[in-house]
Amino acid sequence: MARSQDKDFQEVSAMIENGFNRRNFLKVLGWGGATVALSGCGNTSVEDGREFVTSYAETADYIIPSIGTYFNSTCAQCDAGCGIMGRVREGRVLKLEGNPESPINNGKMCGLGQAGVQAHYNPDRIREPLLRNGDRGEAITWEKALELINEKVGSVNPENVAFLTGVVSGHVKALLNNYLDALGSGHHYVYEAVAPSVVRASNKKAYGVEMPRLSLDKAKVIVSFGADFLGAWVSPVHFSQQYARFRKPDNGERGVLVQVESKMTLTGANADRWLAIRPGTEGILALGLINSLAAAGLPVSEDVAAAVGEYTSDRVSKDTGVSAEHIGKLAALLKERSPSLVIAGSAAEGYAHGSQNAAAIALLNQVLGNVGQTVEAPSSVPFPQMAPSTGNSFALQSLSDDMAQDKVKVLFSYGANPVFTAPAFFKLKENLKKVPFKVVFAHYMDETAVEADLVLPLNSALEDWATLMPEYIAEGAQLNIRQPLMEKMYPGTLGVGDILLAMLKQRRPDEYNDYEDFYSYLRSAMVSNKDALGGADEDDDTFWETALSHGVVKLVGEPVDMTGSMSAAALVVPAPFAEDATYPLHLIPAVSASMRDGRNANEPWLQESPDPLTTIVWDSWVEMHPKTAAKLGIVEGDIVEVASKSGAIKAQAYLFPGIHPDVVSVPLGYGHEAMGRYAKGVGANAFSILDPVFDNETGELAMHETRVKVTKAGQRVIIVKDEGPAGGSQMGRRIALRIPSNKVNLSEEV
Amino acid sequence: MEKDIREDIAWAQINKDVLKSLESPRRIYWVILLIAIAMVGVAVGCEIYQYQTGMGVANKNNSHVWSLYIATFIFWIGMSHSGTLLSAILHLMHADWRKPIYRFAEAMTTFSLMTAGLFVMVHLGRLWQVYYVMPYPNERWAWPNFQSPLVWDMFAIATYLSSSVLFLYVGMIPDLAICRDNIHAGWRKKLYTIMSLGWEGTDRQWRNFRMTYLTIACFLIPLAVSVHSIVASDFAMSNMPGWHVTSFPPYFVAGALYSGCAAIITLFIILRYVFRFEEYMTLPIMKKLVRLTFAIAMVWTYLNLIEFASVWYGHDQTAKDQLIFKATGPYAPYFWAMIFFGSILPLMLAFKRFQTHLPILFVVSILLNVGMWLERWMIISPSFAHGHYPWAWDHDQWPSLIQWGMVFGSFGWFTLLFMVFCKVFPSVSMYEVKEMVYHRTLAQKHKPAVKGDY
Amino acid sequence: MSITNLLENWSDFRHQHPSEDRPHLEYKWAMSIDLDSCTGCNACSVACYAENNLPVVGKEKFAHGHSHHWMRIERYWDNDGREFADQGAQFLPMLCQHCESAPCETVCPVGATNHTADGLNSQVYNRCVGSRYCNANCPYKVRYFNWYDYPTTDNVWPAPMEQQLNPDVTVRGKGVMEKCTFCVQRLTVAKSDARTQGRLVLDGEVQTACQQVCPTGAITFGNLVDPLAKVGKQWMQQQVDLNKDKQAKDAAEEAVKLRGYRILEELRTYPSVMYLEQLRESDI
Amino acid sequence: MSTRHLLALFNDFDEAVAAIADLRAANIKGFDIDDLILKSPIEHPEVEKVLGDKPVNVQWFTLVGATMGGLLAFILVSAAQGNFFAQLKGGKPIIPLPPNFILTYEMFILGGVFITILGFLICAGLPAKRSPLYSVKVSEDQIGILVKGDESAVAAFKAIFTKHKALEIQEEAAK
Amino acid sequence: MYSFLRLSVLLVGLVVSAGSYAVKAAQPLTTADDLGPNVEQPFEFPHDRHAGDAADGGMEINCMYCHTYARRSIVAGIPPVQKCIGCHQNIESVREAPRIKKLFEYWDAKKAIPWKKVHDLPDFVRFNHERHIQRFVFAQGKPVQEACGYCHGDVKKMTVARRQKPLSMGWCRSCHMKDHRIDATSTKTSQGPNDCWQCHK
Repeated sequence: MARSQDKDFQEVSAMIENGFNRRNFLKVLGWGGATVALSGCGNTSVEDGREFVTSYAETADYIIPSIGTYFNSTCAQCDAGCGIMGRVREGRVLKLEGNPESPINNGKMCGLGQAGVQAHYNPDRIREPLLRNGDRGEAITWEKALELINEKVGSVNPENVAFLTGVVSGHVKALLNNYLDALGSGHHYVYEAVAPSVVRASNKKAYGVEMPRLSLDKAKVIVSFGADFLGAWVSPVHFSQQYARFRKPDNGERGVLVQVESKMTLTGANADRWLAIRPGTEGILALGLINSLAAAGLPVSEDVAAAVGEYTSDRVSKDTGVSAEHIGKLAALLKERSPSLVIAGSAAEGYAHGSQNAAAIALLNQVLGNVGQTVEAPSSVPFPQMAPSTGNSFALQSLSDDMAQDKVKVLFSYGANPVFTAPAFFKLKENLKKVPFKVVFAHYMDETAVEADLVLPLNSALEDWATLMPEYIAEGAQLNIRQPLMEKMYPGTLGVGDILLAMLKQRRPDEYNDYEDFYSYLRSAMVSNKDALGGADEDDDTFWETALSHGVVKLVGEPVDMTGSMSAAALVVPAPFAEDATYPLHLIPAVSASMRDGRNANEPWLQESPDPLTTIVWDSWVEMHPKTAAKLGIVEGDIVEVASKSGAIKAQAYLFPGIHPDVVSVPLGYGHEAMGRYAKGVGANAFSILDPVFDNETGELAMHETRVKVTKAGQRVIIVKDEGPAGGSQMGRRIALRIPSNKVNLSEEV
Repeated sequence: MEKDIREDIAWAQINKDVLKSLESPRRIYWVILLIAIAMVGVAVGCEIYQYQTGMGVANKNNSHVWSLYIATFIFWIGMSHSGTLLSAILHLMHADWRKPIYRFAEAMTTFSLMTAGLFVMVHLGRLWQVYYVMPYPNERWAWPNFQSPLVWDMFAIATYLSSSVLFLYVGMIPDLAICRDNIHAGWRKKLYTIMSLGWEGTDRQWRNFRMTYLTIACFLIPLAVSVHSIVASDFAMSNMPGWHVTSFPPYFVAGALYSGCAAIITLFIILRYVFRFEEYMTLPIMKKLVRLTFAIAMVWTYLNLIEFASVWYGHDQTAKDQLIFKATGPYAPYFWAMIFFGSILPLMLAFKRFQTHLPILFVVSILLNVGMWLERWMIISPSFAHGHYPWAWDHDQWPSLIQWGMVFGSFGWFTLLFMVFCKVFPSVSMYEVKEMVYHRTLAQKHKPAVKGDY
Repeated sequence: MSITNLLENWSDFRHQHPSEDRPHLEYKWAMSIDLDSCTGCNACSVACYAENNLPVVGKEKFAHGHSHHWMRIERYWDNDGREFADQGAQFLPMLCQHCESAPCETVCPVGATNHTADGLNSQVYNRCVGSRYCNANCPYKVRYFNWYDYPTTDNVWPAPMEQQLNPDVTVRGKGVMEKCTFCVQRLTVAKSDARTQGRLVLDGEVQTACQQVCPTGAITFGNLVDPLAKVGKQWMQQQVDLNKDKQAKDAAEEAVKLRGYRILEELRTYPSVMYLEQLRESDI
Repeated sequence: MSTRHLLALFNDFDEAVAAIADLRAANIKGFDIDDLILKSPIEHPEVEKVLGDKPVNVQWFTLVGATMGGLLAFILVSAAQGNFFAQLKGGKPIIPLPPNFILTYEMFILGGVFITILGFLICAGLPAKRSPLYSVKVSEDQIGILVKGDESAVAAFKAIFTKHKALEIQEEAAK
Repeated sequence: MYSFLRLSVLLVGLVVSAGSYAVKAAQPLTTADDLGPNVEQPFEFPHDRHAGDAADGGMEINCMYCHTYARRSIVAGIPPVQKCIGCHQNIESVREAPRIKKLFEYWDAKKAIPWKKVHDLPDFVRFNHERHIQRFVFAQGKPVQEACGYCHGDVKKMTVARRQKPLSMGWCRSCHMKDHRIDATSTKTSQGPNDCWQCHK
């Protein structure tokens, strides 16, 4: 409802003139709304004089009963940092829509993001602080909780206090760092279960920046080595929009997408050509391509030419399983259509030699001259202390080791669920037991919270104040604002900012006591820097309210220069894996767009929205190629055991034409043992069986390195999926049609 | 050949025999009654559960929105047609061998219609709103949608039901008078006195009676045909592959007569035994009945093949796939069972030795009806399982016990009504049997050449 | 009154609509979906859940085919026996096609589903008796029945989740049919606002939930009557005529094709949703 | 002078016919052949030969009923469609003729049947008061002849009846 | 026997009259007022004092002065306490009246007054105040109290409002059937919309 949005924006700014404390009218009203709507379409539901029809004690002009008001905030479902716009009616947030002002998602959303309301209204949220008593938690007051923390932290050597968090940025990060300073402890472990850490590292080497800006829309050809940028990679909504422009540019020259991976991702399903490659040989293919390009007359420097000399297309196709014909076609395409863009994704990086793969791919980009064209420099961040600190699995590993050596006495965990996402070989549960006092900031009683001694319930993202700085920013730099869209559901919850502030007050009373709460801290912190935040010529209130109504603050920062280049000399990509008799298959833990690492598993919309490729709901599955299945005598619906050196899980088999015969794939994020009614006991946890193999440069966990064997467990089930017995065939009826691109003229289309 | 009925039988004897059926049937009668009641109990239980929980418990889904309920609905509607066939069509054709058996056939018509009506209700998702289907003046100005075949059903069945009830009643008045004259006390006396409307068999009454009976008979025949054609158009009007077939109406009518006749054979045998009607429901009559059934069975088979052929040689690929699916898919066993029971099995009716062998006929007639029921199911479910839209196909959705229970119970319900009727009212038309005997003796007197049936 | 009414307006009552002589005057809501832009990400489907109070039925009932996704994403493989689906999948967002002559409308015994003046295929929940004939007659099978009483079913809307329900949309009880409404609650608001300002709804002024959320903008929605509307231009450019069951361009044999088409057009349902064929690069 | 009713029962229909013929021939005081009522267990169309044929009018009711039923149905249905918010359905006219004709047809039959029954009751004079002279034999296997005549004619009647082997002669008690 | 003919004539008459009745009977049956229940409110708000005619000691305040949302939203809405206070803080005369005291208690506590809904519609119905006000007050220039009063009855004579009309579908329909002038001046008329989705959601 574009227009009514605009209306609401004017009204938001209208509100600002009489700017008074917004939190007054975020109260829920008993207007004859949803509560009544539940009685649905019975015979009739007229009950004069039973329902309440109330109005606020005081209100603002733009609050009109039964008309939605839109407030801007920032999505918390993943770390991409999309701007959201909450539709609020009668004090209830009803729906999340994209914030058109945010250059990341320009008013668009993904399914995951929209499920944010279900995280907010979730019936399984923790409602007050819980202190461990035996094996059950008992409710305590915040005072008591904070007092406890104070005492525990005070009683141990600062060296033994550790923070484990997910990605943190903005003022929360600032507060956290201040707290660590106050303690004098440097132990802040930033952990992401699923993150492009290896690629970050190799990017750093190749371009001097961890996350260069990729302009898909400028490219004519995109070759993606397993980067699921439409589904779950870095900033999907943003990339999807670029993808749309890349497919249908104004001049009508439709871009070509080639996806190289062993298990088809959502992006692969949209590729013009999906190349099934032997797992781990992505680097070889990249070098092979360089070789063929050079052969085709593309100018390459000596050292590179030398380095790739041996990667003749025959050998490459033998190693990778990609036919020489396709390699040739691809090289030709890359040569004739420039600029192109080559992306290294999780599939490429997830091996012991992941760094080499990534490097080879980066080299291909260089050779093609894409650097500076489609691989561009991001802009610098004015406030480094607020820049996002990105995580990796290495952090968790070192924390685990520290805990094993009793180096950790007090552990704070926030924004991560390591007990669920850590592979079994980490022995994280055991190591946790060695920590005397574990504090977990949590929304649900998830696997980690269950292990904790003290559980601090957090506000939902729609009740909370925060500022965030996304890692991947489309243009310029920006500071996202997260603000409450409605009053707190439960009085017993607190925002992480408030908690940190309270803890800081314990350490540095003099500095922080004059901040009543995190909101006042945030406001003053922002207002005091308004010159740098582009509000130089506004008075405090105007600046603040404008910031709130827009939901994002655009920052000015000049592009960093992309120094450094991939030297071909050091580049060696090992030959493909030797066959393993006992564990013949490669396990690819798939990151699905809605489940990701499983932190959102308790939101029913996500459980029930079918997986795009298999259309399976409410369960995890084992994807395998029909040929493999035939060899193992497996048919769809067989419960199979996937066993690796480090463990085994059981799940239903699904036969799938989009996967390499040497590979089976199990989606991540399922198999929770706690967390809530929708997540618990659904599917199997693929994290748990990962093998202890690490990238030999960065030491990252090599997620795709696990070798497994698959055996029938006996019983067979009917898979719960949307796809019918026709199994994705159209039975010759004209339903979803496809046509070669040279048959149409896109430029004429509207 | 031997006679349909003994012509020297005393008229007083006729009264006595038939009236005896109102007083003392064999003990088995009560057994049947009890079983029937138990079956009804099952159905009621199922319905209560379904009503409270929602249609989901019937194991239907968004692909299979219809299932056994509609199939059984059509089955019962079809069952009702043979009553009309015997009483109306044969009446106009002066085939007087119908006379001893048409009364219960008509009763069957009425009660199977009542049973069918129930299934429409059971099928509705919001039973409590069923009155929306009736065209009644209301302040909302809301009327049913007269374009909908379901509303046509509503009209047709209401008409058919009321007409056949009246037909049954009018035809019964002289017999009710007989009952009145011969039963001297109790509620029955009152009942018959009131219902016989003071019939005395005067010439005036007989005159108008004849005309009325004839007229209604003339109305009933086109009505019966239209009713099942309309039921057929529930499907023929829709665009489901396997449904929108032009030949459906005649196909359905034939099927209806078919299952009806089979049912009459079954009940014939039961009544003959339970109420000791050997004198009247004689084997020669059964023989004619069986031959009639055989003829209709062949007509049905023909129309069935016609339907397949028109699909097969038609240009509608979807419908063709549908047909192949029926014959080879998960529904194949039922499909071929249908073909066997409906088209192969009746062939044995062509043999004389079976035509009067009651035990065999009893079994066969029931199997024929099983076949006819399967036919209805095979029309409905496979089309849903394998429709226009491949994505919405659903091959493994089978009716739940709730549905089966309801179908099962409906037979009890029918039996209950029917048995009670036979106990309260003369299930053999006495005056017509007398007429039959009388005319035949006349025929003997005046033209001795002619013998036996005509 | 009514008999006179009959005699006066007889010719009116006998008009065919719309395929013949009765075009829409103010609004004809229509949609076009570009299958080449659609990535099958399911965002539209979730948006529909959020906007239209769709129940989450859970694994048990989903297994029985009781799911309620008004907007469902279908995934097709081209099954020509190749080892890999190496041209990717074909995703198809399937929703109520709002047919101009909808098979479901004629068969509803109580007239609970009708054709509105704006060319929508309406469904009036409180009139529905649940005969399910409409679904039986829908070639696209996009009508969803309330097999259970979801408002009172466990874990469908456990408190406080019911607070998320959209007050503008009825929550359906057991036994009624439901389907995509083109977000009629939004249309009504937009029309009302426009009316107050004495004009018609402008293009882009109103969006369906699925269109609004679609990251690649594959879905276009608008008023076919409005000459400025993008959707209208698309239909025009693709030479898809709302009131034809066979498009002239399909007969023509050109090298360059137009990719607009409507699903199961040959059933003469005149759908209001046009799809644009998916493209695949020819020389890779 | 008063009239008397007599009911005579015959075993054989031919006897009864003969008796009627005689009655017609004999000129009995106060007796009119039109008042003679023949009661029989089954229908005997043949009596028309001796009684002279009497008109049957049920069919006229049928005609009226059927026409009315059909007419009414069509008007009702079309009027309802015209007034039901004139909702369009499936691209069909608001008043589509084929469906309406189907309904018209059904109601045509319904009306026909109902009014026919009504006509039957009227024409046959049902429900009727039982006449004083009746024998259950009539509903079993015997033919009854009910005559009305002058007191003085009773003897004459009896004579004719006995002549034709009447099994039994009931006589109305004298008033 | 001519009685038959007479009878059939009678029958014809009967059927025809029955038919014509049935056809006519489709008109709205309940246009009569029907009174809703007496609703217990937090405290008795005297509509008559505020909206009543000056003659009866009322202040003739426009309905939409307080129910200000009626012209911009589908619901008329209850004014925020703010609004009452806006005037009443300057009206010293009645400041001590019990009801006003109560009002100020709510205000001081910044609490909303839990008014009860008097005019309730089924949840599947969407009645749009905005449209009706725009049409009848702004376009057609009816006096506000007449326009509102058509459905809400003569509120200016009540203290606590009470439902006066059936508010049933037939009742809505009866008005939608009428021809209403499209504005104050022109003679062109139009009827209320008649498609289901205008009012049913």
